[in-house]
Amino acid sequence: MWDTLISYCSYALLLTGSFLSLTFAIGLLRFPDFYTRMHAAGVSDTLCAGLIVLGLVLQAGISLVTLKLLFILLFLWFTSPTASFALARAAHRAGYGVNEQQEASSSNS
Amino acid sequence: MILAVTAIALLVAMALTLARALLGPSIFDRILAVNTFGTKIVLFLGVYGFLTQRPDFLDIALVYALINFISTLAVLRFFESGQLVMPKDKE
Amino acid sequence: MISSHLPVLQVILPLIAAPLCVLLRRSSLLWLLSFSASLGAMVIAWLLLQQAGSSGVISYILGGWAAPWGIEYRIDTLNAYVLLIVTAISSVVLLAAKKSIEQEVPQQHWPMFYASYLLCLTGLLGITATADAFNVFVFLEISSLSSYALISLGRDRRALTASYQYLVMGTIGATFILIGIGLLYMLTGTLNMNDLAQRLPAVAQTKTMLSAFAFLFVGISLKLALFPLHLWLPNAYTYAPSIVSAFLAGTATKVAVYVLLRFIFTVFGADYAFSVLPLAEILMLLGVAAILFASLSAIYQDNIKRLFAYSSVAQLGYITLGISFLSVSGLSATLLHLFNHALMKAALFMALACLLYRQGGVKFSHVKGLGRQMPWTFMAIVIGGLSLVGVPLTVGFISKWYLILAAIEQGHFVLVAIILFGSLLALVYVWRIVEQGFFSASDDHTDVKEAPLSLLLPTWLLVLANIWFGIDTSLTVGVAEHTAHWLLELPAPVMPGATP
Amino acid sequence: MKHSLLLTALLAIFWLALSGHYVAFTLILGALSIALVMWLNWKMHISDERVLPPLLLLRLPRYWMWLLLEIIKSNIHVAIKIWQPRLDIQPQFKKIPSPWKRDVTRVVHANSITLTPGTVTVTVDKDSFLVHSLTDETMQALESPEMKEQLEKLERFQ
Amino acid sequence: MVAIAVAVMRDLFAIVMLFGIYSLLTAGIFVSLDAVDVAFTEAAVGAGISTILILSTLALTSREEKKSTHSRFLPLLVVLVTGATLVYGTLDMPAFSDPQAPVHQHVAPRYLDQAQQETGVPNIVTAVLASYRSYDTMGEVTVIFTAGIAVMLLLSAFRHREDEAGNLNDLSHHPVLKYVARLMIPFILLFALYVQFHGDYGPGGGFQAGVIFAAGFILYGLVVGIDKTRSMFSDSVLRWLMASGLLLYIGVGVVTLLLGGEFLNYNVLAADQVKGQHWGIFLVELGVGITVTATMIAMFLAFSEVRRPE
Amino acid sequence: MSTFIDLYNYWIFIFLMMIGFYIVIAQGNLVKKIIGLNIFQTAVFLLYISMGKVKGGTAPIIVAGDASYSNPLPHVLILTAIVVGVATTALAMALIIRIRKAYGTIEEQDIHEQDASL
Repeated sequence: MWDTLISYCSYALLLTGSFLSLTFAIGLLRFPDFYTRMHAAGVSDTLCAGLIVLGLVLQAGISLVTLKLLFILLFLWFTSPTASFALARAAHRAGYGVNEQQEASSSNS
Repeated sequence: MILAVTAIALLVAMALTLARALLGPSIFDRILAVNTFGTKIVLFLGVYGFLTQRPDFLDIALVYALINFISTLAVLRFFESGQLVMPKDKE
Repeated sequence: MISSHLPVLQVILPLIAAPLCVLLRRSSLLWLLSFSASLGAMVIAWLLLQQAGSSGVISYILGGWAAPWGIEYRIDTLNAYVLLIVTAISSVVLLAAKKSIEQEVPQQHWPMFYASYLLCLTGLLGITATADAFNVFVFLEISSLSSYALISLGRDRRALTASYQYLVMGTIGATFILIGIGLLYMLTGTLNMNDLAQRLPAVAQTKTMLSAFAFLFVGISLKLALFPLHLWLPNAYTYAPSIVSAFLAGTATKVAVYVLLRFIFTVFGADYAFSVLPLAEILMLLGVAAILFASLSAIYQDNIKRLFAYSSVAQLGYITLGISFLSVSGLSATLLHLFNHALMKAALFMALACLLYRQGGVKFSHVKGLGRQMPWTFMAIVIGGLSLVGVPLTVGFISKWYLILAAIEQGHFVLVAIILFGSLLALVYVWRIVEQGFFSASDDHTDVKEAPLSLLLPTWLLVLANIWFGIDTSLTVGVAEHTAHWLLELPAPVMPGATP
Repeated sequence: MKHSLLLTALLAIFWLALSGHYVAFTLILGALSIALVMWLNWKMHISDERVLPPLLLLRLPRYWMWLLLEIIKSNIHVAIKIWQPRLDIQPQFKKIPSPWKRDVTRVVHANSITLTPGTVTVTVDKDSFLVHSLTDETMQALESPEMKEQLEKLERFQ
Repeated sequence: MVAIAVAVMRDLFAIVMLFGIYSLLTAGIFVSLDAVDVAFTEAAVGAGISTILILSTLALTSREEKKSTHSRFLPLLVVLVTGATLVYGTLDMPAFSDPQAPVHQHVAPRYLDQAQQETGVPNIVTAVLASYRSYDTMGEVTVIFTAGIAVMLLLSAFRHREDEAGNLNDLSHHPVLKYVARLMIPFILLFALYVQFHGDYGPGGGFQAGVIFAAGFILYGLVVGIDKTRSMFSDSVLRWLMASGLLLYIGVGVVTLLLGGEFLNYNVLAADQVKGQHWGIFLVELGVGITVTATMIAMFLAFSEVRRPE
Repeated sequence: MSTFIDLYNYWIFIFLMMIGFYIVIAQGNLVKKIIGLNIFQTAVFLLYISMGKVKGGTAPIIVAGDASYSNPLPHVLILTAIVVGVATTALAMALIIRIRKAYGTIEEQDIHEQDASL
């Protein structure tokens, strides 16, 4: 009984996670400029990652694997915003798109 | 079964990300795509480990995450230092 | 106890010395260490040749794991002979290295220079000694990477592009070899050459094996600078520091020839190799083309180093021509020329090192009328050149003699003509140097002195070897004929001087 | 000192979690490895009190819980925006204040903003961040008093 | 797909990014083909070290490629011939993943059946790498060593002088990055050591560990400053480390020689075969790790410190 | 037809190899040549790893119980080859930097022109 509940929970988490990952990939393609894409991609990966990893944790049960999974998650949650931030800053400093009208259309950067 | 669905969803997402990396248009879009791609592959590896019943390969996922982070920073370093400022308009 | 470990010590000795070099600062110590490592390797090679001659194949299993599972070293007369060539040239060249690099390489780079040199030597020895196909690839890359580094040390900026070009072509070659080895492994499940040789006949009919052979052949030919794939060689030899040119010219291509022989005769077996592809025709055609085109190109060079580099390509033509006859005398000619060409080219490039030391350049304009100022150096060039032409009493004569013999045996009289014509061309380009040196109005370098003794001595050592082995042929011809018989799986005559 | 102990403890936990082989040999190797890392850390001044304030660790989990809720909320928000057939977004830059004294708080603040979908920290200045936001709502969430409150608690806890 | 794009595009920078993806993808394929150790390495090397090195080169050269006026015909012909040869060769290949293929019948079964008893190492890749074919691995370390000294040889003359180093600390006034990096580096280093010492049980080993260990310092160099990293690893320290790793490896071989075994025959290291193997593998992997770490750091520093062209 | 499907991995390898090889020999940019070389080599790695795969096998790390494993030997070989590859790349990059310093360009053609004009 308990086992089934856990595995259903895990399935739910995994499915939501996959749904989110698709969502953000589409956002990555759909959004008009770099910064908005960034919202779609780098950012939202964090929840999507969280859901999938948690889903896996439930599958694994209490073991070292769980701990490793949590490490991965923690690592992602530390690095991913840092990397996004560094990227945004670099783009900003390069003068990229303070005004988005200007570049939604063109490929010059 | 659900794991397979997740894996496929991730693969599709990876393909879409790849499309963004190919389309560009700016270099930052590409870096962004590469970075996201890295995260996706980390997740995929995790799921794949469970799919093949060998979850002890998570170390690889951890390494991917690490390498991905460092190479993104390495890339950005060149922009920050004004080295590869911005490409002149191409063509 | 030591004697049973000789095969591995052969390779390990220079390998240990290399990292030690990086740690040393004193240049005399550096030189001493490198030289003694090389000399030690030469002594070992000599002992190995003796052992192999008397007791046949010496097998050494590394790591204590029996052959197809572990890596094996197999020393027979063929590779003991090549080992001896490589270590001997290396030792003599190192004798002169100290003086020569003082001038050509900045002091801060000396430790790295010696380390790279020894690593290159290690790589070449490793390729030669091993009986494991993949191990060949690994050591090939050791020698290649270090030779890229060595070449790039040349003072001319073109050394850099030459090194880059060599790197790209060398890597393509190595990757081709890797593909070939991979396909062979796929067919047989083994990497050991002996094991391969036993298992390949069972799959001889497959297309995969044929393509494996093709890849290996092309890959090795790239390393060997076989005629149309020789483009990297002239630049690399021309712009490398002169010591490096002498070393590489004497050894690197020789080892590549050895690998070709090893794969054709030991792994695939001559029957297979010469029947599935028109290998004899291909080698013959390319060899002839190399002799003609490269000799002609050599004539039109005004940089002597480059001239000799082209001449090397031509000489490799003779060597492959010898293989193509697939007869005892043909193979003997190939093996003899491996040794002899190593001797003459090393001698010539060393003589150029002398010139470079005094004059800073080796274009014709640099050497005008220098024959009187630097008589010993020029005598060395003349004798080396005559050997290149194939004048009797020099080593060049012996190998050409065998080559012509092989051609006549098979009734290829056109080839005899071509070989003679090639010698004529060689005479022309050697004459051009002599003319510039002795009969050209000397410009204003009356103050140029003869090269220092530490350079002249090793040069003359090689020159005298050229004459010695041209007169007393018992060692070289003995080994070569013995090995040629062995390669063709004919009953071999007893090797002279091989007493247990 | 306190910091070193804390870091050592964390590293030890990390090692034990990774290793999974609890025999004397690997445990000794683990101890040696930790010692090596601590030595390098000391030698290169990688991590010290300012990077890892011991007290913060006690407080951080509660902050994370709160943040997690925020992340989920805004995730749903952004997901809806993506699936909407007509793009309904108001991309904008804005400066928001970040008056924190300690580096840690500022870093947590900046990364929290980035972690929350719909907003990204673009630059960090002395007392303010430049933030890019996908929509008006996400921007408003940032300026809510709640966030400030949470961060104040963090700042006090060091 | 990616490969084609690489061929077509001319913005070198974008190509490098794509190359990174290509590497990651290849690594993913390796995992799906059960080659976890290889995937580990490919990820660390292809996506990590190679990308960083190529980027550093681009920063020092130029990133736009000129339009080539080469004739495309001859290269195309050569490539097609090569491809055709291979296609021809594949026709007789055993089918993909067929367990009856000769590759799986000879040599390999013994590794799978007995390596664990013979060496006490469950990760067969490590067992083969560090014991059965440890001589190859010694060659591999030598290759890395060679490349390391070659890069030093080529670039050391173009080192920045101290006073010029200032503008290099690009990311160092970047508080968030600096903070996160400092927080993580100890853990990265420890993780590398874990990979080093657990190569027996799971994917990993000296080479991967060396790369990750070096990656920790590369991160340090990127974020805190190249000159700080350099003050820790001067050229002579690096040389010493590079040489000592290789010497440790060879040294193990020499010791086995002196103890009466063949070169690198670990069995003689202890009375018990498995114990001897264990020590041997442990020591040579350590040698690999040291040399690789030092070489990677040396390369990174050498590339980072080259004076920029004006 | 069945051969075609059975060998699909090898076709991928050949395809990648041809692209990589083409880049190496047809491109004039020195950096791009090396990237091509890397693709070329990676393709060969794929060949090796493919031949090591066993249907239904898992990674060759022995676990308790009966299982079939893929062939570890190609993995070992390719580990070595990857290392060799990165060593070559590093050396090539260092050379390119030096070439750029000496010539001011990294285009093969410009370099040839400069050399020819000497």
